[in-house]
Amino acid sequence: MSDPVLEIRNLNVEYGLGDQAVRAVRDVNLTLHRGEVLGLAGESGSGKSTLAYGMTRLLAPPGVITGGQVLYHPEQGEAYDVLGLSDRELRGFRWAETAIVFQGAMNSLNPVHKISTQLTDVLKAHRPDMSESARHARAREMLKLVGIAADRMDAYPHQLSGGMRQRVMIGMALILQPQVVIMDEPTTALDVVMQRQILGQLIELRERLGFSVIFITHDLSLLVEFSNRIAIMYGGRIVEEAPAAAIYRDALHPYSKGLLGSFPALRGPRRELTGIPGSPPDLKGMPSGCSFHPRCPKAFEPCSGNIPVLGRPGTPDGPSRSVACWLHPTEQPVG
Amino acid sequence: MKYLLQRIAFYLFTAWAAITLNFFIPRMVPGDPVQALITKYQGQLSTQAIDSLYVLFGLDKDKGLWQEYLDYWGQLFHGDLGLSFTFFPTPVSEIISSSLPWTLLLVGITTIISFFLGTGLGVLAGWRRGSWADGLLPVTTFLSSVPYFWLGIIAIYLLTGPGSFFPSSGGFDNGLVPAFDQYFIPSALRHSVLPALTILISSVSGWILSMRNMMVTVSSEDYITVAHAKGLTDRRVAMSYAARNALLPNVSGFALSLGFIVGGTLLVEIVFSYPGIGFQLFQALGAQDYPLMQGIFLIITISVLVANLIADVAYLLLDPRTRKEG
Amino acid sequence: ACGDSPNANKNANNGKTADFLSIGMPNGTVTENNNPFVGTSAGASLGYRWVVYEPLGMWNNVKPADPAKPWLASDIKWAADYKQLDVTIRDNATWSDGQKLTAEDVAYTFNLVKSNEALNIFAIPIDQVTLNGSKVTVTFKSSQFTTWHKIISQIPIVPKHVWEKIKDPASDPIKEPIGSGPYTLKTFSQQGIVLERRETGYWQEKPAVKELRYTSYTDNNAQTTALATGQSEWSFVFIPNYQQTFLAKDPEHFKVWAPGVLGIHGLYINTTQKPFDDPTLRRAMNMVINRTDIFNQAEAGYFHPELKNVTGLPEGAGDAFITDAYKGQNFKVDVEGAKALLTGAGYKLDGTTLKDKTGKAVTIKLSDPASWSDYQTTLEIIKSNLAEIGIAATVEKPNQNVWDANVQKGDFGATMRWTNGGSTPFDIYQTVMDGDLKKPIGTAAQQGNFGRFDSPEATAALKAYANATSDADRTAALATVQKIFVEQAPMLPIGSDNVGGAISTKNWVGWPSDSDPYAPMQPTQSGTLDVIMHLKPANS
Amino acid sequence: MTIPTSSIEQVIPGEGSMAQPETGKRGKAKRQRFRFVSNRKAATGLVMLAIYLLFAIIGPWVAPYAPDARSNDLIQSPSGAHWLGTTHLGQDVFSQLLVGTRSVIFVGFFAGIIATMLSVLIGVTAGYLGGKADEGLSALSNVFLVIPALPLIIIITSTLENAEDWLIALVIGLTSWSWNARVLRAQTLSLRRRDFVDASRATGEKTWRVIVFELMPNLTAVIASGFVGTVIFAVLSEITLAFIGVTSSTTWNWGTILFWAQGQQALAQEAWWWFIPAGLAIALLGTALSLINFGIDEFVSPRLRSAGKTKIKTIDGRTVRMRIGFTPVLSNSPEPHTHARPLADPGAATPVVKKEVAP
Amino acid sequence: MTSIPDAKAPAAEVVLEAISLTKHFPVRRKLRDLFSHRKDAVHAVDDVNLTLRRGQVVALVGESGSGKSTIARLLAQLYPRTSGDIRLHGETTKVKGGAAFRRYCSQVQMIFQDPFASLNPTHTIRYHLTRSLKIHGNAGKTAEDLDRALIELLERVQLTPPERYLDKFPHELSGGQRQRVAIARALGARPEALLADEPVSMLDVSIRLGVLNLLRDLRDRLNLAILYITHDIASARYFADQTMVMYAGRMVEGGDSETVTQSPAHPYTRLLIDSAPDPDRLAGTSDAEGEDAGNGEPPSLIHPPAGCRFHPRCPFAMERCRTELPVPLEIGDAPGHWAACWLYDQNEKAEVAQ
Ligand SMILES: Nc1ncnc2c1ncn2[C@@H]1O[C@H](COP(=O)(O)OP(=O)(O)OP(=O)(O)O)[C@@H](O)[C@H]1O
Ligand SMILES: Nc1ncnc2c1ncn2[C@@H]1O[C@H](COP(=O)(O)OP(=O)(O)OP(=O)(O)O)[C@@H](O)[C@H]1O
Ligand SMILES: [Mg+2]
Ligand SMILES: [Mg+2]
Repeated sequence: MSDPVLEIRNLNVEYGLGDQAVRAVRDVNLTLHRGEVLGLAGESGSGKSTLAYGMTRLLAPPGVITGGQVLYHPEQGEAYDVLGLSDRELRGFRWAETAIVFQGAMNSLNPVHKISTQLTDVLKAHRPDMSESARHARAREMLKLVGIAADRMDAYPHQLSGGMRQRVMIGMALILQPQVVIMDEPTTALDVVMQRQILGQLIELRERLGFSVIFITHDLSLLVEFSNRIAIMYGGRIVEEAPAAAIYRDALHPYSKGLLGSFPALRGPRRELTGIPGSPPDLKGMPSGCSFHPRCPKAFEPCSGNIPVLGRPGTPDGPSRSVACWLHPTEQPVG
Repeated sequence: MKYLLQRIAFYLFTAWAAITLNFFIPRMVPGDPVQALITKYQGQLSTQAIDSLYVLFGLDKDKGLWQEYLDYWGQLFHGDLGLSFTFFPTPVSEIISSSLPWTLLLVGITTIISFFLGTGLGVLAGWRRGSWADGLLPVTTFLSSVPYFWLGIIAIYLLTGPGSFFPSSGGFDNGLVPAFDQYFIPSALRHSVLPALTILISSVSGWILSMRNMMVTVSSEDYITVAHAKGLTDRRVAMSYAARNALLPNVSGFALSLGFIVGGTLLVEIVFSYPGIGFQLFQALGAQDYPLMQGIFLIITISVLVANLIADVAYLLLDPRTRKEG
Repeated sequence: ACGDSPNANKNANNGKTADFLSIGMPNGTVTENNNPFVGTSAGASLGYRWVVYEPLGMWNNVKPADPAKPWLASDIKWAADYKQLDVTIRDNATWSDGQKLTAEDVAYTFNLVKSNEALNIFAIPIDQVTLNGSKVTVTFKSSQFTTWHKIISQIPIVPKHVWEKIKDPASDPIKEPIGSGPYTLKTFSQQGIVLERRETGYWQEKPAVKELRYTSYTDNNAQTTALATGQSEWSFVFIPNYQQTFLAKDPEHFKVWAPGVLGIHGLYINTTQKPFDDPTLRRAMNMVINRTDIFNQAEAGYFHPELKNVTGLPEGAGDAFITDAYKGQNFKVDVEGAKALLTGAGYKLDGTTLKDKTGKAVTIKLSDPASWSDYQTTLEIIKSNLAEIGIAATVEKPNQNVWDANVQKGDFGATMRWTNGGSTPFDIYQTVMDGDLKKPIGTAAQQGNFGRFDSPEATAALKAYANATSDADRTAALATVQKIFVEQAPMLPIGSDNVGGAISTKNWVGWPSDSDPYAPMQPTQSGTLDVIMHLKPANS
Repeated sequence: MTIPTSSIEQVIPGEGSMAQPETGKRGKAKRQRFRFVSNRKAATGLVMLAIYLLFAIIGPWVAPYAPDARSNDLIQSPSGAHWLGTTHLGQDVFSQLLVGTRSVIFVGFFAGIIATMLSVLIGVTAGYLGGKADEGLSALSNVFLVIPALPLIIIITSTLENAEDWLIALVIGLTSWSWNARVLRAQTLSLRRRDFVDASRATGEKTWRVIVFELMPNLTAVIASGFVGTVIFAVLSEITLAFIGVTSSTTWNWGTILFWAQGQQALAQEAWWWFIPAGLAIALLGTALSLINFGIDEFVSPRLRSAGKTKIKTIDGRTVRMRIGFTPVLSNSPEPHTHARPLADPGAATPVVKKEVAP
Repeated sequence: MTSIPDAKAPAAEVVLEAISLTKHFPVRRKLRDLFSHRKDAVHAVDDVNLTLRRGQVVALVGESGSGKSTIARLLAQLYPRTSGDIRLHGETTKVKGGAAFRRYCSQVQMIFQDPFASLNPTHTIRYHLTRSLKIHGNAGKTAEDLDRALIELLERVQLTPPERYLDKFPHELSGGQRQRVAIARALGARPEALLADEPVSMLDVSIRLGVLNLLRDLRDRLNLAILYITHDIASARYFADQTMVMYAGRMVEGGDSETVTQSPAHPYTRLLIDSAPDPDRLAGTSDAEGEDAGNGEPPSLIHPPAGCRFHPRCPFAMERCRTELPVPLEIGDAPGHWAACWLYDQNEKAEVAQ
């Protein structure tokens, strides 16, 4: 496996402080490797977005990062902790090294500015020595890259369709050629045809430009198709992490299995859908032990007592994956 | 374009309705202008003058209300607002044209300053939450609740007097004549400082508060987070992203307040003896001066409507979403 | 570059001792209208019409019985029945455009008033105007004994050659007034009007004040503030607690003079309402009213001079008219007397409640517009005075228009209101008692007798007084009128009008005063010109 | 004319995608509706208003003197006998202030109720019915918006024989509903598009029931804020009317006090006690009402609410300022917060911020 | 009266029928249209035929904006229709309000897409359900009757124990629970047809299935006719007996679900199926990348393309497609499978073959 570009170590994020605090992300360890697409799945409220924004300190109040490190490995030079950067350094780091495509594109674009302005002001901020015309040329180039005619440069966001806006955002994310692109449910608002187009395009661009992607969605079947590795979150923790195919073929964590069993398949034999009983956990009053155990069909006695640690399972493909489940006692904790 | 036409039709209707109301409502008031005039002079004008005044005002002939209404519209279409009673026989249009500029300049400029100042401070308070700017809020809340005539009277008491820079009343020094010269302009400016400050103090907080709230609301929009994620400078995010969007809802409020310039400043003008149109209206009300009242109401109505139209257009310009192609 | 600016001479003025006089009135804004006949004009509202236009003679309101001082007329002669006036016009007066003022102009003016109902603001029944050289003879359809001062001192004489060309003299704003007075209009703005002295051609020695600066303040407060700060040097305005708010600001220079005139304020009682149709009750009420309190608390101790004599005539101006029978008979608060009077007439004081003859509690509604604070204060005081004889009064504060309509229609209990004023007590008593002015309840009585006082005797006496041809007849008639007024108390007189003013002697001296009441000191009276003629620079 | 400053967002209380399924006890939701009381601003405002209300009720009884009772202490400065001094007639200013509270509060609330009822009737109906009815009703409210309220009130009150409080309140109420109607119409328009309205129609509800039982409860906050706004406007209008002497009913209010004080030039007589307290009373009442309105605003718009607290205290006593775009980092130690292996420590399930800082 | 009777009529009876149902939303006229006498409209639904039978689920799939919700609302009589016919038990119905509308409601009920929005946040679950029972006279006479009916409703949608939910407010429930309440409310009217407009698309993956299973269960037990609207064609395969595909306001294909999803006939259906996420694609079990016909935006519904509305995006578009509106054509691979595409016209086939 190639070298890491982003390493998240024991990241903890809370909303609010004190008794009212909601721990939305708990001791998350995750490594993104150069050039890969890392999928992040989990049901709504499991902390996917919080993790993504937390590592770039973009959480809105009352979000607070209460601990952890986010190590960034630049192409050259030493790795550094993103959470330790000063405001100024962080501004420089943002978008140049990690860009984010947000959940809803309509809301990500400033409604009162032309998209050209919004594309070029990134360049203005990060490449102050670039000339006005060069900036525009670059913006035009990016739009072409994502398949939008250059004559839409002067359009306002509301004049573009949802798909086009999403593409503009992707183009904007790539404009500084960052190492990491984080995509938070980039296609949930679009219909399947559009979704496939955009994702296809993104994968193609990644192959050409070589950035790494963290791809967040709750649609596991989409992830399986498009990502290299998948991490599954539940109740603020990563419960399983493995290559996409491995997860699809045999997920180790009962929650991952449940997720997979919730999607009807379009092709192949009509298989029985299992779903996941019960309802998502309340982050304020987490069950003790494994937070999934109240819903887990395979829960047994240790589950309610102790929190399982994310570690390499004892399966044959163990070294390439990890899981946090008492069914698969850990040989070697990660992180 | 169609949007504009629709608005205009709507405005015309509103104008008609408002003018009609303005015609009928004052006439519900008991008594008549001649009596009002006699009463105003409380004995200085003897009752024998009554008959001559009826003749003078042309009230000796009894026309039906309906006929008067029709005549009124007839006059309006000729641009004739009639003759004032209080200032008989000065044409209403003359009274309005001599007092309107004062109001427009004093209150208009103050409203604009207040809007920009308040909006600016509101942007700061909304953006720099938790800093010194928060201290503005309790103070402004209190100030915005102070009746401004009360504030004005206190200001006159405390700040004016012999030798004070601030005059206590009027729009310019006695003995001067409105003209654009080096005597008049400074004098007019000096006279406008206190009334302007009074209006400013009690109106600026409204803008601060609403702008702050809008800033806070807009600040949590996704595109603000995106702007931060893009690594833009704080200034740029605050101004070009947050403030620019937060301003939009305030624009219509601003237009509305522009419309109320004429009608809403009655008391400042009374307290500071400012020669504006609000005070004229007040006098007209007391004297049952229908023609003057109607004329001023007409001006107010038109200015509110025009201000709204301007707001519509401004909105059209400021918010690209309302601009429809084709 | 600024040489042509109308304000260019301002600095020069500020430099040396002021040679201008600042006059203010609290009458709200004015518009450019200098028509001397129109009461709504700026000239009338501020009073400057009397420095541009002049009357035939100067009548001194403070001494109403004195004959008029000849002004444009060098000689004024009334027939004994006051139906004919003969005036001789002085020959050295000129109009400000240089033309000579002649008797023709005077005749023209009288004809103008006669033929224009709108200009005839005193409704004077002019019959004939005949011109004979420098003499003008005017005859009237009725006796002008009670209105002679209006004819002499309140009709501005206008130039024929100018006014002939005016299409509608009643509604012309006379933007460029041409008069015979010592001042001409220099500049007009809605806030300040400047008049400058005519340097040549005035028929007497020109006044010392070079420039008159009139300012119209929006209300009493603004005017008072202007007086207190010295911005205004002369005004006629009600100043609450004038010692402290005005005089104390510059005790050396600030002065107030408020001589009473023949025009009074009092409590009109609706004599059609029971039990107030009973003169005894009214008289009893009259006996408990504390006029001193009212004078001090409501009128700041000066504004409406306290009426002392039971005839309701003010000290000074009224002295000459008080019938012998009432000379020296002054009001005094006499609660016990009132009670006795009432008990004697069949009323019963039941604890703190007065019961009328039918046993009903006596209550009365006092009303006046809310915005007249002195009247309101007066009513409050009257209310507590009446309480002493068990009459429960409530004070209502309808707004001005409603009050107006109600008073005229006779829809009130009692109300503070003024009377007309004039050169004789006639106007006062006529406003209160004239049966000819009486209208049925519900019909607007515009001219007077709002209380619907019904006394044919009084009506006849008033008529006799106005039309009498000898002083003896007049005295007799007036005695009857006063007797009725005192005995029936149709209205309870409280205070008189004043024609004084507030002044500053910082720059100008020579103002009328108690010791030298040569003229009224109210800037809007026609006598204002006489005052200005008397002014001299303070430091000379 | 006051321009309402409240910017009500289209957020329905207790709702939104973030709403967590709660397993709490019953009654919690009810309490939530009154949660805005726990807002500091709203609480302050409510307490202040409560004091005013109290005086409105008991004022005339506790006043030491009758407000128009004359005495011989003319223009006395504050003393033990007259806490706020006396007027030119020797009346007790403090008593006038106390007695005047009732009229002010009555007019404010009565006018507020009338205007609110009208605005609800017109705004909600227009918004819900749409089409021609909407156009007609919108035009009506716009006409009222265009006519300047204060002069109109002055005119109408001057037609009144005796401007009693309820009449003044009626006039103010009848002329000041239009802005709220506009706000409500816009709110209703956006509510109408929400599914639960269609859903209740599809269930077979009658139109009036949809309006009254489905829409209105969701507009409570907006209506309340409009009500408070109108109360402020009505109070200021009443006082202004009394101050300029257009109306001054037989009852006392603070405007009457100011009217007398100004008519007698209280300040020029240096009788500040006559002029200042009434103005302050108005300003403080206005402040109280504005604070309540902020409370409602923040209650309605969660964004403003969360924006309320901008500083948070960590357990070790540090204060961190919340900023958009730069999430505070309390510690960047790579140590895990919860240790998985070690025993079932009940505390581990709900961890708190640890005290130790990065090594 | 308190129990909901199972199965009122034999299966396969037609409950609700739409016959060439059309809905055009008028567009506000622009200035220049004042002169041309044309009235623009959004052709949201054009000429749609649909049959709901007792005990059957019909799925309606299609991309966003293709008019699915509009059909549901037309069938629920929430919108007046432009033309066409809606038949309830074979009888034409056109109701706007009043008692007739309520009668119609009691037989046809609708479930909305968004369980967060379709319950009034200010009312308790009890209120919602009580209203629905009361309006349609199913509340019984006494308070006990009502309570019993409420409990039964909640049990029917598997919200147990019912007492725990009755006095909750919607925001206290999870999405799945809310959707169940919405379904219970619809059931409170004891309808024969249920129009479910994307009942699960707003729900979390893990709870979707529960709701779908519930609907299926209701169909079986109450013999309901269900219209299941979705854009997730895979769930249509799983859940529906019949599947209809819509494109830009028109039906383009229909047939039994398995056939439509496994051997799609219309090029649009094929595109849709190719675009659906398919984990197996990674594993190489699926056939290679489908042609990328996706480039192109959905057509404007104000000026829809002439002929076949899909032709601008269709890789097989022929001259005829541009001008001539395709009629439903039998495919022949399975009974009842049809597509509105000229490719399946016998004549065309012959031509293609040549
Ligand atoms: N401002 C906030 N205040 C309190 N809790 C919050 C806040 N924002 C998010 N949370 C909680 O944090 C948890 C994680 O939220 P997050 O948005 O990261 O979930 P997600 O996995 O992205 O879900 P989705 O798939 O719905 O986007 C949720 O339980 C949520 O309720
Ligand atoms: N009230 C309306 N007025 C005007 N146009 C409408 C209205 N309702 C829907 N439309 C239009 O009709 C078309 C069909 O809308 P509809 O909501 O039925 O689509 P849908 O298939 O349900 O889409 P989705 O999957 O996004 O819910 C869309 O173009 C929409 O813009
Ligand atoms: Mg998320
Ligand atoms: Mg839909």
